[in-house]
Amino acid sequence: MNWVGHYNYWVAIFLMMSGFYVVITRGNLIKKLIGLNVFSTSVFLLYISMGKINGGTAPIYSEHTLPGQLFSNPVPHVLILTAIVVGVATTAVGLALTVRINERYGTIEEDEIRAKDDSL
Amino acid sequence: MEAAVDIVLLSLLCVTVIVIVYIRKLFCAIMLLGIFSLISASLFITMDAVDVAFTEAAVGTGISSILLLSALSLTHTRERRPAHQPYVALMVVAVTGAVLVYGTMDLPAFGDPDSAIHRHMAVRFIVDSPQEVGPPNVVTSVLASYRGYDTLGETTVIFTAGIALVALLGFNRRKEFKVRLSGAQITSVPEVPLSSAPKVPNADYLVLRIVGKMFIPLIMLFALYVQFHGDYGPGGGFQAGVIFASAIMLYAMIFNVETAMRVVTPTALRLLAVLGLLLYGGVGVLCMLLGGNFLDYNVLAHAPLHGQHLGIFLIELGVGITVFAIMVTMFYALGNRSGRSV
Amino acid sequence: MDFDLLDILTALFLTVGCFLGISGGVGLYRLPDFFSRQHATGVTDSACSFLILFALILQSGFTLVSVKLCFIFFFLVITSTTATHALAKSALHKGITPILGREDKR
Amino acid sequence: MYAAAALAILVVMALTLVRALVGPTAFDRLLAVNMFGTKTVLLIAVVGFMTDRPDFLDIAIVYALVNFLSTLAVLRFFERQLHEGSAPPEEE
Repeated sequence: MNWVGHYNYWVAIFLMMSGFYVVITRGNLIKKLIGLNVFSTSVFLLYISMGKINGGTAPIYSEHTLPGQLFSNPVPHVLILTAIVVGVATTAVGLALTVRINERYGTIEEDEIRAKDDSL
Repeated sequence: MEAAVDIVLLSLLCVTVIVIVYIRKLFCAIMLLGIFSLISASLFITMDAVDVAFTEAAVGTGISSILLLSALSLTHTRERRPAHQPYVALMVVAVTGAVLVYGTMDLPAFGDPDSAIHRHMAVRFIVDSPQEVGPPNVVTSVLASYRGYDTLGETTVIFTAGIALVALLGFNRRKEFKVRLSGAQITSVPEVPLSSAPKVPNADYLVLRIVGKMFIPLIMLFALYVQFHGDYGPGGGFQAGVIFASAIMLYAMIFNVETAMRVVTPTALRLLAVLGLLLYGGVGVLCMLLGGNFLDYNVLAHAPLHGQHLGIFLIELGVGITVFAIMVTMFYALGNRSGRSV
Repeated sequence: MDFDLLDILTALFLTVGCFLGISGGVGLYRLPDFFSRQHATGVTDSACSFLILFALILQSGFTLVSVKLCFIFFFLVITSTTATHALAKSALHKGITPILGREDKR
Repeated sequence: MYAAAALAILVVMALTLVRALVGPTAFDRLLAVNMFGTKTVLLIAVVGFMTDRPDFLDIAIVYALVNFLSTLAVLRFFERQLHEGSAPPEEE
């Protein structure tokens, strides 16, 4: 089991866990959104590194590609392509919620919000 | 040789993430998130995912840092010291990480050709797509034709996110914003009427305005190239929409958001967002009217390949228009929230 | 393999370009204050990108690729210098003053 | 030959990353991000030639065009902080 073959997966898991850690421990809502961004990028990394074939090139036919050319797997690319734009859209909605929470409670620290909310 | 570049980039990625986790100044975390997306885009390139690297490049530098910064300028820029000790969380994260790493033990090594996922779908797409669908870029043919229905779903998700954002924040920022909650008036964000807001000294941004005037048409032209070059090389509707939106954002960065909102009005954006999605769904219904299935482009023209070509062209255009309109709507809603010019 | 002139020139340009890039990186790392760092990156950035892109243009000859490389170089030079200008202006505007001369000499 | 150039650019990227992580003032980080962007453009071009698929330079063009957008966004962000006088990002 050569570690070079699995280094990609271990880095993807490390990024996933650090995003997970940020979401758990940090109270600041914007910091949580940054953690979610890191988490989703690690998933993209995992998908793309599964699709790569040694010696294969990008799945685009062009005059540079010889007939018997080995191509990397195009299917994960399609999934991740749309996932990135959807990820940005959901981050923007999260930011909008954070702005509204800040205007409503005056803070975006989780425990301060909880304190203010119970007191009302 | 690519493996060496791969491993070095991955290590840079890990170092960046460690600092992102432990930094308490949110502004610097957003800067490091920009670097994070730069490294992941070059990683995608070394792993032959060219379209994905294109999207990550256009989105990472253009949109996500600007949206995060706009939200940050409306809230506090410094994170409070975490109250409780993170040992339990560290332990939970370590255990989950260990289980996952154990799970990857029997994953095939990185890049070996006969792993399970390369044998079934991928071979069919790579071999059949030039005959069945036609464009040299297999990713575009899979995205638009084989998986056309899913892409319609994803475009609707982006459209809904745009609606959610407008519902939450809206564009109207002039009137006094009062919150009535169970009678007690909680907070009222004092709206600074625009006239009295200190005029951002645009005059001394002369260099930026000159370069901006030169680059905005270039970026838009490049976005159109990306839109219509999607069949032959990396590119397509998503990337083109995002690049077009960053041209408008560049305009808003140099002049303020109000002038940008007068140039590309929110009503026009609403219309465009709906138009793009309508174009996409309309092509599907048109295929049904012509006797094929929903989103089956073969019937669109006399020959199946020409029909596919026309169908992919139209729906990529629809995706590009919707993504552009939604990205600019998000920028307006977040950037213009407190009435002060971004 | 036979070393024709083009390969030698490309190798030469690449090494000089990378050397300039590394000197820019070291300058960015070691120099004391913001403006001197900015000077280091500003100078080497455009020079290093010119040399490396020119080396690649030599390799690709008169094809669409070298046209794209010229575009990249043109955009890169203008945008990075504008960004450096805007950065310096904003830094001064914010009150970061450059260190003028050595402490004991001032 | 390209591999050596790619590794040299990676060394420069590592140095820039160190400045971005350590950088005392926010402007140092911003300078590092800007330089990192230009180095990514060069890395993409060299890796494109290394895997002899040089027709992927569109990505480098995108980066060259959009790279200074985030710098401008941050400068506007500072300006808004300055004008509002709200919590300016503390200089360490």
